Amino acid sequence: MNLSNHIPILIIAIPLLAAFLVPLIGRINKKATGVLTTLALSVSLILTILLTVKILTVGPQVYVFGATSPSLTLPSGLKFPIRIMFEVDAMSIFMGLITAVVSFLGAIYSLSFIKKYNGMDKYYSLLLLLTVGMFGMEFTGDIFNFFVFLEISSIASVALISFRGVDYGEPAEAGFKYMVVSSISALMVLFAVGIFYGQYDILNLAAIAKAIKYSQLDKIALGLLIPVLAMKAGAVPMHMWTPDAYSEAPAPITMILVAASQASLYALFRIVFSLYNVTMNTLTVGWIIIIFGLLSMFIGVTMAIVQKDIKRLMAYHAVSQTGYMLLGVGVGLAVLANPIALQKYGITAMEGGVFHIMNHAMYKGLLFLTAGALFFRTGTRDLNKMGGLAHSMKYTTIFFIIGAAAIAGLPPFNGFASKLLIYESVYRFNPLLSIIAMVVSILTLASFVKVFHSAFLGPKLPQFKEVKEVPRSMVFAMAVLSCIIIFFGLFPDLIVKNIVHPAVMSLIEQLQYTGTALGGM
Amino acid sequence: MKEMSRIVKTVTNFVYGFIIIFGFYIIVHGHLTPGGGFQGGAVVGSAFALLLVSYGSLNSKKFLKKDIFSLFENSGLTLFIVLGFLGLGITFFYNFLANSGGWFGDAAVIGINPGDMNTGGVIPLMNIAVGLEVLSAFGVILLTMASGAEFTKKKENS
Amino acid sequence: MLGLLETGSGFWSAIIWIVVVLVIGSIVIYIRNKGEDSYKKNTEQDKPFISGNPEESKEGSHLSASHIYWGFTEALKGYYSPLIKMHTGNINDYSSWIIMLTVIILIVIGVSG
Amino acid sequence: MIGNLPYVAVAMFIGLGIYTLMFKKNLIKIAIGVVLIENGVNLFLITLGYRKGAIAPIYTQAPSGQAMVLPTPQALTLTSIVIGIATTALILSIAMMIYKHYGTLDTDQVRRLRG
Repeated sequence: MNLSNHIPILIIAIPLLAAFLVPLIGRINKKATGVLTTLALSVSLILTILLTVKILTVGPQVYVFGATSPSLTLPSGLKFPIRIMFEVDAMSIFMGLITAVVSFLGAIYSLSFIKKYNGMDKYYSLLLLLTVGMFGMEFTGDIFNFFVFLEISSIASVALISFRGVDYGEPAEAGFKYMVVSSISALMVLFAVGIFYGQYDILNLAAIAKAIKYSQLDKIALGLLIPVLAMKAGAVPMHMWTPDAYSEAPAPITMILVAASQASLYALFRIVFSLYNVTMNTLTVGWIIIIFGLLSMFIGVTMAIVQKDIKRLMAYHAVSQTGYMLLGVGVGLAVLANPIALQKYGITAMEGGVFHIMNHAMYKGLLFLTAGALFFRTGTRDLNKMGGLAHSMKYTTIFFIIGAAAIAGLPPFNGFASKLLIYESVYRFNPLLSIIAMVVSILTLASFVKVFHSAFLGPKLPQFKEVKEVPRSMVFAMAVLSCIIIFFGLFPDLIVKNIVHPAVMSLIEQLQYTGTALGGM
Repeated sequence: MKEMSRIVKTVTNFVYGFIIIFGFYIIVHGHLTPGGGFQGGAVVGSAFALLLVSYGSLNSKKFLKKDIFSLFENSGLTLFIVLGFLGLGITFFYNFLANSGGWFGDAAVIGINPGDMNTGGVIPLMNIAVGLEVLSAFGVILLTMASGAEFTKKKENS
Repeated sequence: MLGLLETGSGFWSAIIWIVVVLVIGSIVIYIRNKGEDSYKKNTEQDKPFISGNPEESKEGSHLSASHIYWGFTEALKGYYSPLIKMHTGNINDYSSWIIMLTVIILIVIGVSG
Repeated sequence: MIGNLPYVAVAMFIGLGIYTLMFKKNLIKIAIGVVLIENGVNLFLITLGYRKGAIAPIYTQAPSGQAMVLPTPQALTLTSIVIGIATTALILSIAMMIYKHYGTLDTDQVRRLRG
C-alpha cells in the first residue's frame, strides 16, 4: 500500500471523515470539535502542498475510485472510460492550494470567533463539508461528480450563511436567496450534463473533450453553463446574491465563500478551456467573458462606494475583483485560436488573471477577517457607528492596511503584481479595457480610504472604551494571511514562474488534459 | 401540530410497524432489487412522518427522540466513509469484500434467479449505513420542522 | 534576479521599488529635519486654524461613513439612482436576471456559430 | 413524434418552474418552482436512457440477451433526487425561519437586504 498514490483522495476523505466524526465527538466534549476540525484541515493542507510538489515535478495525477484503471474493457476490446475519477493537474492543484490555506485559516479563526454561538459541532461539520465540496469541484475529472460537489458546497454554504438565522431574520433571508439561485445554477449544470451524456454516452470530462464536435446541442450546453457558473462566481448582473450572502455569513465563512465562488470560476475556465477549447468560437465566448468582467469590475466598485455596511462594501469589492480575473482570462480565451497573439500577450493576460485569483483569495480573506474582528469587538457592521478603533485594535489596524493596500493595487503588495500583468497585456489587446481596469483600481482605493477613515481613524469614541484586541487565534489567522500577501508582493516572479505559469499552460493545452486521463486511448 | 382522531391513531398503530419493516427490507435487499439505502430510509422516514402527524408533535416527542436520531445519523455516515477508507489497500471505495468468499463474498449469478443475499461485497454494508443515515436524517428534519411549526402557530394565534 | 517579474512589455521588481522609496524617503526626511526656523513647539502654532472659530470637540468632529464621498454620489446621481434601484433584493428579480442572461448568451452563441 | 412527448413534458416542467420562480411572490411557491425544474431535469435524464422494448436493468429478473435500458441515467437521477430532497428540506426550513422573523412569506416584504 503506497500512500503517496492516494494523496488526491486523502485530501478530500480526511475532512469528510472529520465532518462526520465532529458531531459524535461533540457529544462528549464541545471544545474538541474545533481542535479536530483544525487538525483535519491541517493534514489536508500538508497533503495539498505535497501533491503540489509532486504534480509540478512529475505531472498531472489521475486517481480512480473503486478500481485500478479508469476504463472498462469490453469483451470486444473496446475501452470505455466509465469510472469516477479525479484528475488533478497544475490548475486544479493551484485552486486546491487556495482552498486548503483558506479553509485551514478559517477553522483557526473560528476557534475564538464562533464561541458565543450554539451548535458549534454543526458549524464545524458544515465547514468541513464546504471544504470537501470545494476540493471536489476542483479535483474531479467527471462532469456529473462536479455537479454533486457543486451541490454539496452550495448546501453547506447555505446552511452556514443562515447559521445565525435562528436569532436574526437577515441571515435566513440571505441563505434563502443563495439557495434558490444556486439550485437553479446546479440544475442547469445537470441539464448540460444530460445533454453531454445524451450525445456522447460518457461523463468523463477528458473523454467528452476528446469527442466534442460543437454541434447545436453542445452550443446549448455551453450557453447554459457559462451564465450559471459566472453567476456562482458572482459576475454582474447576476451578482445580487453576493453582497447578501457575504455580509450575513460569519466572517470566517465569508472568507471560505470567496474561495468557493472561485471554485465555480475555476469550473467555468475548465469548461471553456479544457472541454471546448478551439472547437468553439473562442472570440465570441472570450468577449462574453470580457464583458462580464468589465461589468463586474465597474458596477461592483461603484456600488461599493455608497455602502455603509462594512462587509457589504467588501462583498461588492469581491464582485469587482472577480471582474479582473474574468477580464484577464477572457482576453486569453479571445486570442486562443491565434497562436501569435497568444504568445505575445494572451498567456501573460491569463497569468495575470489566474495569479489574481490567488491574490484575491488572500487579501479579500484578510479583509473579511478584519471586518469580522471589528464585528467581534463592537457588535456592529455599520460604518456610521464605528470610529477610532485604531486606538484599541492595533494589530487589526495593521492587517487592514496591508489588505486594503493589496486590494487597491498599491506596490509593493501582491495585488499590484497581478494587476500590472493584466494592465500591460490587456492594453495590447484593447487599450480601453486596460484603462477601465485602472480607473476601477483607483475607485477601489477611494472606497477603502473611506472604510479606513470611518472605522479606524478619529478620536476614541466613548461607546468603544472597553474594546480591546481580538483573541490570539484570530490574530494568528490574519497574521498568516498578511505574511503570504507580503511574500507574494516581494517575490511575485517565484509564484508566477513556478505555480501560475504551469496552471495557465495546463488550461491552454487541451491535449495534455485529455491524454493524461485517458492514457493513450 | 395537534394529535388526530382515534381512528387515525389506531390505523397508525396497525400500519407503522409494517412500513418500517418494508423499509428495512428495501435497505437490506438493495444490491438485488430496485431500491437501496436511500429509498428504504425514505420509506422508514415516512413511517415516522405518519407517527408524527397522527400523534401530534408534542406527544410524539416521547417516542421520537431527536438526540438519538442525530447519533444514528452520524454513526451511519461514519460507517459509510470508514468502509470507503477500508478499500484504501487498492483505491478508495474499492469493493474489497466482493468475490472473496467471506462476508457477502459469493460471486453473483447472472440470469433469472431468486437472488443470493450473500453477494455484493461492501455494497450491502454501505446500503445499511446509508439507510441508517437517511432514516435518522428524515427523523431529524421532520422533528425540527414540527417544532418550528409549533412556534409559527403560536405567533399566528397571539 | 530574484523578485523580477517579466510582464511582456517591461518588468516589475518590488525590491528595487522599495530601495528607491527608501532613498527618496531618506532625502525627504533629511530636508524635513533641516526644519523651519520660525516654528516653536507648544505655542498656538500647534493648534488647527479654522478661520478664527473655536475648535470643536474631538468626538463631535468625527466624520461618519455616510458623509464621505457625498459630493461624488450627488454628482453622479443619474448613474447611481437607477443602479441602486436595480438592486431590489427581491428573489424573483434574482432569478429573472439569471434566466435573461442565459437566454441572451444562448442567442449570442447560436448566432455567432 | 410520439417518442418526443417526454421531451415536451421536460420543456413544460422547466418552463413552469421558471415562470414560478420569476413571477410568483410566495416563498413556498418559489420552493415549488425549484422542485418543478428539478423534476423536469430528472425526467430529461431518465428519458435519455430509455430504449424501446427494453427491460429494467436488474440481473436477477432479466432473461439473458434481452436489451436493457441504460442504468447510468437512472443512477444519475437517483443522485439528483437525493440532492433535491436536501435542497428542498433546506429551502423549506429557511422559509420557516424567515416567517418566524418577518411574519410574512411575500417576496416583496422579504427584502431587508438590498442596495
